[in-house]
Amino acid sequence: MKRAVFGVGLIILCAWTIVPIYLLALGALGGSDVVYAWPKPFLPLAWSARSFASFLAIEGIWPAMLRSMEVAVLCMIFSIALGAPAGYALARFAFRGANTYRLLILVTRAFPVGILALPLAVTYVRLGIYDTALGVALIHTALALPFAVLVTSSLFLGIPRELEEAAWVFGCSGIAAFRRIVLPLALPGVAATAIFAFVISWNEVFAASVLTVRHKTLTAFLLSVLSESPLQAQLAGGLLLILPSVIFIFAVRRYLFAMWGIASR
Amino acid sequence: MADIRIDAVRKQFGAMEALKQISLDVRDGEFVALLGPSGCGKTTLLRIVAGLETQTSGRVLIGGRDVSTLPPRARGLAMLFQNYAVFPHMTVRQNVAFGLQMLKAAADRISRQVQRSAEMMHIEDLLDRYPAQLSGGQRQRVAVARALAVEPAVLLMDEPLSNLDALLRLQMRAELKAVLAEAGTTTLYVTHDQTEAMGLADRIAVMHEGRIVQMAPPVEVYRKPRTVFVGGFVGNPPMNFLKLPVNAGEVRLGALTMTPPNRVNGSVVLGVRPEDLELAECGFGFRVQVAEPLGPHILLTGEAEGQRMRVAIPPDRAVRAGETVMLRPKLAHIAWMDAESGLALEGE
Amino acid sequence: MADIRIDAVRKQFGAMEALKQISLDVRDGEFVALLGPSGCGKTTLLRIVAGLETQTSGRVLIGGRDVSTLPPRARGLAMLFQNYAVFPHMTVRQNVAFGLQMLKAAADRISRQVQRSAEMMHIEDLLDRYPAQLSGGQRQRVAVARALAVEPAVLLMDEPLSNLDALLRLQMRAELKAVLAEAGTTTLYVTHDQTEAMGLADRIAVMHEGRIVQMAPPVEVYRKPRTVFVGGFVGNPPMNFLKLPVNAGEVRLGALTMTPPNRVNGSVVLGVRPEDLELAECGFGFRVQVAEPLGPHILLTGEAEGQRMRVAIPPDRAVRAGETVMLRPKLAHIAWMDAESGLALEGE
Amino acid sequence: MSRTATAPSESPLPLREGVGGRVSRRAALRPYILIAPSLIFLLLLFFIPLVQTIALAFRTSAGAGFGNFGKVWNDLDFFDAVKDTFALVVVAVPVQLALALGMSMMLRHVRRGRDLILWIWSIPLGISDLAAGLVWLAILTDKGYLNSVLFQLGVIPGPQSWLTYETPVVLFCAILTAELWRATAIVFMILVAGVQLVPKEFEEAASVFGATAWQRFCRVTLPLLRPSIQTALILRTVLAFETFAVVLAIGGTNFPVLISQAFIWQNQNQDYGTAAAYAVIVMVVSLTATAVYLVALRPRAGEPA
Amino acid sequence: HPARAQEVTFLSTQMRPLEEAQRARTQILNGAPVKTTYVPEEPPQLPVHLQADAQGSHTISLVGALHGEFAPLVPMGLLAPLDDQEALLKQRGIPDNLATLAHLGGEHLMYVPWMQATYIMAASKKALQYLPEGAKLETLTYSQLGEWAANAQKATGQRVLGFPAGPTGLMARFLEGYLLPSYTGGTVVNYRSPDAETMWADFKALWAHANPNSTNYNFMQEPLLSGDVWIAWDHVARLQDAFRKQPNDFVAFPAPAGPKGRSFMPVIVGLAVAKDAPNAAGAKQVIDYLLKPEMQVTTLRVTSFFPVVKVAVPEDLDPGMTLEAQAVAQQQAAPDAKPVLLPVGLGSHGGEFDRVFTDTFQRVVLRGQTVHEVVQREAQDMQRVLDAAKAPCWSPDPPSQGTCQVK
Ligand SMILES: Nc1ncnc2c1ncn2[C@@H]1O[C@H](COP(=O)(O)OP(=O)(O)OP(=O)(O)O)[C@@H](O)[C@H]1O
Ligand SMILES: Nc1ncnc2c1ncn2[C@@H]1O[C@H](COP(=O)(O)OP(=O)(O)OP(=O)(O)O)[C@@H](O)[C@H]1O
Ligand SMILES: [Mg+2]
Ligand SMILES: [Mg+2]
Repeated sequence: MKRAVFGVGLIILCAWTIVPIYLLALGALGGSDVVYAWPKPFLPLAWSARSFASFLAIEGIWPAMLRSMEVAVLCMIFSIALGAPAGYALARFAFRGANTYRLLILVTRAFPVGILALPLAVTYVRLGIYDTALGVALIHTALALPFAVLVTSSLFLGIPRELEEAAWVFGCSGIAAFRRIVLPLALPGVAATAIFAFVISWNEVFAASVLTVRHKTLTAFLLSVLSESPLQAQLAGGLLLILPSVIFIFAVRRYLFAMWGIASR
Repeated sequence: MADIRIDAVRKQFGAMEALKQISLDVRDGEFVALLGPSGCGKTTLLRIVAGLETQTSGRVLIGGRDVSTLPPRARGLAMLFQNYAVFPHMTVRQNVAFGLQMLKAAADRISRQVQRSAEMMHIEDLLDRYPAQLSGGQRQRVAVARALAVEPAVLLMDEPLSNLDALLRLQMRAELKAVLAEAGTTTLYVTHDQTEAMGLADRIAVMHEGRIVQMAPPVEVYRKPRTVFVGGFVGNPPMNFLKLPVNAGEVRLGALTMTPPNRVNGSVVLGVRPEDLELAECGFGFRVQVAEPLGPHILLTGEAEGQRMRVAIPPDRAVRAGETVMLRPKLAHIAWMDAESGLALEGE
Repeated sequence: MADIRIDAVRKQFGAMEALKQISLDVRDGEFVALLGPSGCGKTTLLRIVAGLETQTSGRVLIGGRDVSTLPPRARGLAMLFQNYAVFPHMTVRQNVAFGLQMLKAAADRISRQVQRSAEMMHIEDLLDRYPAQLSGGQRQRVAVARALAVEPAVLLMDEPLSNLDALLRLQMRAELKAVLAEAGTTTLYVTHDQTEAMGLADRIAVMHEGRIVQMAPPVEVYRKPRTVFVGGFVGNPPMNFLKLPVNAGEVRLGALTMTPPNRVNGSVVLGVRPEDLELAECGFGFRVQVAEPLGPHILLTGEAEGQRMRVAIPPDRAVRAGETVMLRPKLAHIAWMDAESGLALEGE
Repeated sequence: MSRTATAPSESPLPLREGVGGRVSRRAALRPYILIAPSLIFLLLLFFIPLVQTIALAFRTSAGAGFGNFGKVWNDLDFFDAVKDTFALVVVAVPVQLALALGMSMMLRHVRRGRDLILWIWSIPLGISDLAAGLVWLAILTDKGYLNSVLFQLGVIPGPQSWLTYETPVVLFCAILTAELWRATAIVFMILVAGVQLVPKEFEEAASVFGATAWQRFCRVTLPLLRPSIQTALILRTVLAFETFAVVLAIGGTNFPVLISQAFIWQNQNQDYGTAAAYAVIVMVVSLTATAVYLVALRPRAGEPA
Repeated sequence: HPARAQEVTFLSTQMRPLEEAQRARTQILNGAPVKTTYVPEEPPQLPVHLQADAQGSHTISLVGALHGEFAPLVPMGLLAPLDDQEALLKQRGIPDNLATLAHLGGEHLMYVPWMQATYIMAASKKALQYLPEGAKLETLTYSQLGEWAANAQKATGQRVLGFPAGPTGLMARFLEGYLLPSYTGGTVVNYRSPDAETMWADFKALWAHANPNSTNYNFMQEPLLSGDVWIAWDHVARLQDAFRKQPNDFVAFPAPAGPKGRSFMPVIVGLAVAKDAPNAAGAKQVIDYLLKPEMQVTTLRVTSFFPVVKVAVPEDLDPGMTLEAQAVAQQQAAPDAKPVLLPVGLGSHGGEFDRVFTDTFQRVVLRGQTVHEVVQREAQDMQRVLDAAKAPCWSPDPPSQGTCQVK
C-alpha cells in the first residue's frame, strides 16, 4: 500500500517534469498546425523535423555549437578550480570575513549581469578578451562561482575531518589530502557544480551576446533571434538548446551518486 | 633515532583543561602504553603528538627535533584513530596501501606490505571490499593494517583492538609485539585493556585527569602503584584499600599487627590486591557477600573492617555468600598509602 | 511479555552469507549475551532484530508478535550501536532525551530519566556538550545512556562498553545488571569481553561464521563447550586442545591413562582449561617457553606432546622458561571432542 | 563571523597545525590563500564593471545623488514590482525547498532506476528561461494545453483566459507553477549531493528509538542537512530575485518584478541610470536575504558546523 | 587585422528572425561586392557593442538599425558622418523627408535610408461579418472600430480586438503615432488638451472589448494565427507571418481615423558606418549595393520592409505581402491621411518619451485613474523629457523656437 502511494508519487513527479518537455517537443516537431490548433492534440499527429533541419542548416550554427561547448567546458573547469578551494576554506576554517566573502561572491548573482553590459564589454575590450571564447567562459565562471563555492563548501562540511586527519598523518600534504580524500568524497557536490556550471554557461545568453560579435555561442546565436521568430521556430530552438544540457546531465548523473551508501562513518 | 619527548604540554579546550602539564619520554624503539580512565586525555595527547591538535603550551620532540610547529605529514609517524577513520571511498586494499603510496613506495613493495599487514590482521579476504561492507571489528583491523603497512618509525595507536574478540585480540597482540619489536618501532599505545598494556608495554604511563600519575614498567605499576588511583585503576579486579588507624606507628587488622613505613600519624591506607589475600586460620574477618566463579579463580566480594573488599581465591575452595572467612595479606605485596594525599609511602 | 524469538533467519549480502539459519529465543526479561569472533554476524543479527536490516528469510517475533515486516520504531525496542550513532547536532542531554521525546513522555519524566541515566553512565557533567566535544568513551556512554533512558522492554546492545577502561566497565556492568534486572528488560547483548558475558548473562549464545554454535548458561559454555571452537573461543586464555591417539578405548598422556567417552577410534581431542591443569609429581611433561606473571596467576606457555599449551598456575610457584614441569588435568574438567568434527563427545 | 570566539575545536578552526604564534600566523593565512584566486578573478573581471554600474546608479545629468532612485520611486510599476517580487520569492522559495526535500527523500527510497529518476527530475535544470517561458505559455494560454484538457473534459466551454490582469490570482499561480517547475531542480540537485554525506546510522538510530519517518526527517535529517539547505536557500533566493524571462513570458506587463523593470528601463527606456538603480535595489535586497539566512542558519556555539 | 579589413562586418538590428537572417545572408548579401559577415543584434545591445568596438576591438563596419535606434548613437559619437553619400540618396531617388530624418536633427547625414515600413490593421475574415453597419475597412474610424469589436464580442462572447501591449510590443507607437494625433492633430503639444482627454476616454471604452491578453502580446501575428484575436494593429513585419501563412484568411487595411484625421507613422531603417570602421570603404560599397533597386525588391521579398528608392513593386510578390503592400498604399493615399514623423531630436531620450505614453495608458485604461489628472501629471513628465533632450517640436506638431512645450 505504502509502496504503491510512493510509486504513484514518483510517477506524478516524473510526469510533472516530463510532460511540459513533451509538449515543447510536440510544438517544436508537430508542424505549425499544432501550434495554433484548438483543442490541442496531445499525440504527435505529424512529426516533422523540418524546423529542426532548417536550424541545423543555418550558416554558422556548427561553429557556434563548438564554441558553446568550449565555453561551457572552460567554465566548468574554471569554476571548480576556483570554487572548490574557496569552498574548502569556508567549510574548514572559521576566518574573519568568511561571511563577507560569501556575500561578495553572491554579488555576481545578486546583481543582474545584463545591467552591466556596457562597462563589462569595455573592460573585456581592455583585457583583450572581447569576442573570444575565453572571455565568455570567464564571465560565465563568475556566474557559476557562487554555485561552485557554496555547493562544494556545504559538502565539505559533511566530510568528517578525521578522514582528512588520517590522510595527513599518513603523509599527505594539505593539497594531497584534499585531492585524494575530500574531493572524491565530495564528488556528488563536484558533479552538481559541474552540471550547474555547464548549464549556466550553456543557457547564458546575455553576457555571451554582449561580449561577442562574430564569435557567438550557440545560445547567443539562437536565442537572441528566437524572440522574433515564429512561435514554432521558437519552440524548436528551445528544444534544440535543451538537448546538450540534458545529455550532459545524463552523462554525469552517476557521479552525483558517487557516495550513495558508502559514506557512513 | 625516533624517540618521543613530550615536554610540559598543556591543552585547553575553552575553559576545560584537558591536559595539565604533561611530560613524557618514549625511548627509541620503546613500547609505551597509555592507560587511564575514559576522558582523561589520552586521545588528546596522541593527537598533539601527531600534530592534529595544537598544544596550548609545551613542546613535542621526535628524534630530538622539535616538531611542535611541523604539520602532521612532516612528523614521520603513523596513527591509528580511535574511531578508525578508514576512507569510505577506498577499498580495503587502497586503504592499507594509502600510507605507502604517500611515501611513493615502489609498487611491488606496496603490494607486499599490503599483503603482509592484511594477513597479520586476518583481513586478506576482505581486500576488495569497501569499508561499508565490513563489520566493526573488521574495520578496526583495516585501520591497524593501514598504520602498520607504512612501517613507521613512530606509531601512535588509539585503542587499536577495542572492537575485537578476546581470541583475536590475543593473536593480534602477539603479532603486534613481534612486528613492532623487530622493526624497532617507537610506539605510544592507548588502551583500556590492562592485560594488553601489561603484556605489550615496556613501560606503562597511567594518566588521570590530564596528568601522568605514574610511568614505570608494568610490574612496578602493578606492584608499586604510586597513588591510590593507580592501584585502584590498574589490575582487574582492582586493588583493595582499607583505611586504618595508626597507633604508635602500628596498624592492627584483625589479629594482625603491621608496621607502615615511617612518619605516619592518624590513619593510613593499606592497599592489597585481591590475589594477595589468602584464606588463613589467623587473620582478619571478611564477610562474603558475592562469590563469582570466574574460571581461573573465584572472586569474592564482601566487607572487612566495614570497608568493601574483593578477594580472589583458587577455584577449588568452596566459599559461600554470607559466610565469614579469615584472610591474611601477603606482607611483601602490601602497598601503604598516605590517607590524605593518596600517595604511596616511601621506604617500605 | 517481550520475549524475542528469532526463527530460521538467514541474511545474504550479495554472494556473502552473513547469517546462516539462525534460531534463537530470548525469554522475557532474560539477558542473553552474543559472543563470537569479529565478523561472525553479531551486528547483523541485532540489526535484523531491530528491523534495520531485512532478513533474506526467516522471521523475528517479539512478544509473540511477528515483527518481521514492521518498521524499527514499531518494534518497541532500544538499541545501542557499535559505532554509537550519537546525534552530532544534539547536545548530550538532547541525545539522551531523544527516545523519551519520541515516546511523548512528560517533561518531568524526561528530565528525571535523563538525569538518572546520565548519572549511571557518569556523564552528568557533560550534558550540555555536543558529541564532538567528547572523548570516545564518553560518546559511548552517551549512547548507552540514550538506550537506557527509554526503559525499553527489549534492549539490543552492540558492544556497549568496548571503549571504556576496565574500572569503569566494571562499575557500568554492575549498574547495568541491576537496572536491567529490576526493570525486567529483555536484553540481547553483543560483547567480545567474556568476563562481561559471564558476569552479566543468563545465557550466552556463541556465534561462529553466521551460526549459533552453542547457547547455554555461562558456566555450561565455559565448562562444557559444545565444540572445539567454543572451547577455544571462550575463556581467556582459551582451552587447550591435545589431539591424542586412542588405543583400545584408552588414551595415554604421559604417565596418565584416561578413558574418553564411548565410540571413539583413531584419535580424540582432549580439551582442558589452563587453570584446570595442576603441577603434579606424576603426570605428563610440559616444556615451559614463556612464563608471564599476570597478577592473580602466572601464565605459562609451552608444549606438551608436541602441541602448544597454556597453563595458569598460582602466583607463588616459581617456574622458569626452559624448564619442563609435570602437569595433570583435573579429570572432572576435561572435555572430550571428536577429532574430526570438533563436536563434544556425549556421555562423559 | 562570531563563531571563532565561542567554538571549541570541532567547529571549523584553522589552527590545526603548529603551535603558538609563529606558524599559526601562517596557518591563519591559509583560508585567505584559498579564497584569493576567486577573489582576484572576480575583482578583475567583475567588480570593475560592477562598481562602474553602481556608480551609474548614483549619477544623473544633474550630478551625483539619488536622482535615479527618485525615478524608481516615482515609477508607475515600482510598488507593484516590489509586491510581486516579494510575493514570488516568499512563496516560491519555501515551496521549492519543500518540494526538493521531498524529492530527495523519496529518491533515497527508490530501489531501482534511481539515476534515471534523478535525471528526469533534473531536466528542467537544463532549460533556458526563455524556453521555460515558452513551454508554460503554450500550456497556460487561452488555447493552450491546459484549456484543451479542461475543454475535452467538459470543464470549460471554450478557450479561457488565465493570464490577464483580470485574473491576478490565477496569473500569480501560473507564474508560480512555472517557477516551481523550472527552478526546483537546482535545489533538488544540491540536496541530493548533500544527502549522501549524511550517514545513514543517525536515521537508523532515530528509527530504533521510535521516531516516525516525519520525526526522523525533522529531527535528524534536516539538521544534518543544514549546510546544503543553507546553500540551496541562499542560491535559490538570490536567483529568484533575478527571475524574469518566465515572468515576462507568462505575465506580460501585468506582473512587473524588480528585475524586469530594470531591464525595461535599460532596454526600452534606455535610461541606464535608473536601470542601474533598480539593479542596486535588487542586489541589496537579495544580499540582505542572504545575510539573514547566514545568521539564521548558523550553527550554535559548539555544534559542529 | 588584415582579413577583417578585407571584409565587412555588418551588425543589424533588423532581419533578426532566423529564417530572415538566413535569407539576408543567402539571398541578399551573397552578391555583395565585398565579403560581408551578417550579424543580427538585439537592439539593446547595439550601443553596447558599438561602444566596445570603438574602444578597441574595431570589428564592425556597417550598422543597420531603426531611425530611433540611431538617434542615441550620435551623441555617443559612434557613427561616422556620411555626407559623401548625399549624392547616392539623390541618385536613387530617396524622398527628401527621409533624407532629412537621416540627419537626425544635425548637420551631417548620419545614415542612409535603407528600407521602410509602417503599422497597419489586420483582421480575420471571420470578423468581417460583425463590421458595423455602413463601415468600410478603408475608411474605418476609431469609433467604428470600437463598435465592431463590441458587435463581435456580443456575437461570439469573445473579445477579439487585440493590441501589442506586451513587454516588447509596440503599443507606444500606436499611442504616439496613431491614436493621439488622430484625436489631437499632434503628438506633444496637445498632450493635456481636452481632445486628448476625449481620446483617452474613448480608448478606455474601446478597451473594454479588447482581449485582456493584449498586455501579453508582443507580436500580433501569433494571436491572429491562433484565432485568439481577430482584429489587430501592429507593425507590418510583426503581422507578416499571418499574411504569409494564411493569405486567404486575413485582410489588411489602413489604421482607423480619428476626429483629426488618419494618422500613421513610418518606420525607417537605415545603414550607417561605424566611427573608425575597419573597412569604411567596403561598408559604403555594401550600402551602394543594398540600395540598388533589384536588391531593394529582394529585400521586400525577404522581409516585409518596403523599398526607399523609386522602384515598382513586383507583381509576383508573395500574396500575403501583396495584401500588406496594398494596405500600406491605401493608408498613405487615404484622403484624410496624416503622416506623423518620427521624433528627431530626442536622442537617447526616445525610450523615456515612449514611456510617458505607456504610463498614461496604464494609468487611464488599465488602472482606471481619472483621465484629467493623469494627463496633467504625465504632461509634466513629457515636458521633463523634452527639456532634458532639448528637442524642438516635430511634425505634426507646429515647429517651435527652442525646446518643444506641452501646452
Ligand atoms: N553490507 C555488507 N556487504 C557485504 N558484507 C557485509 C556487509 N555488512 C557486513 N558484512 C559482512 O558480514 C559479516 C558479519 O558482519 P557483522 O557486522 O554482523 O559482524 P560482527 O559479528 O558484528 O563483527 P564485529 O565483532 O567485528 O563487529 C562480516 O563478515 C562482514 O564482512
Ligand atoms: N573539542 C573538545 N572540546 C571540549 N572538550 C573536549 C574536546 N575534545 C575532548 N574534550 C574533553 O577532553 C577530555 C579528554 O579527551 P580525550 O579524547 O583525550 O579522552 P580519552 O582519554 O581519549 O578518553 P577515552 O578513553 O574515552 O577515549 C575529555 O574529558 C573530553 O570531554
Ligand atoms: Mg580516546
Ligand atoms: Mg559488529
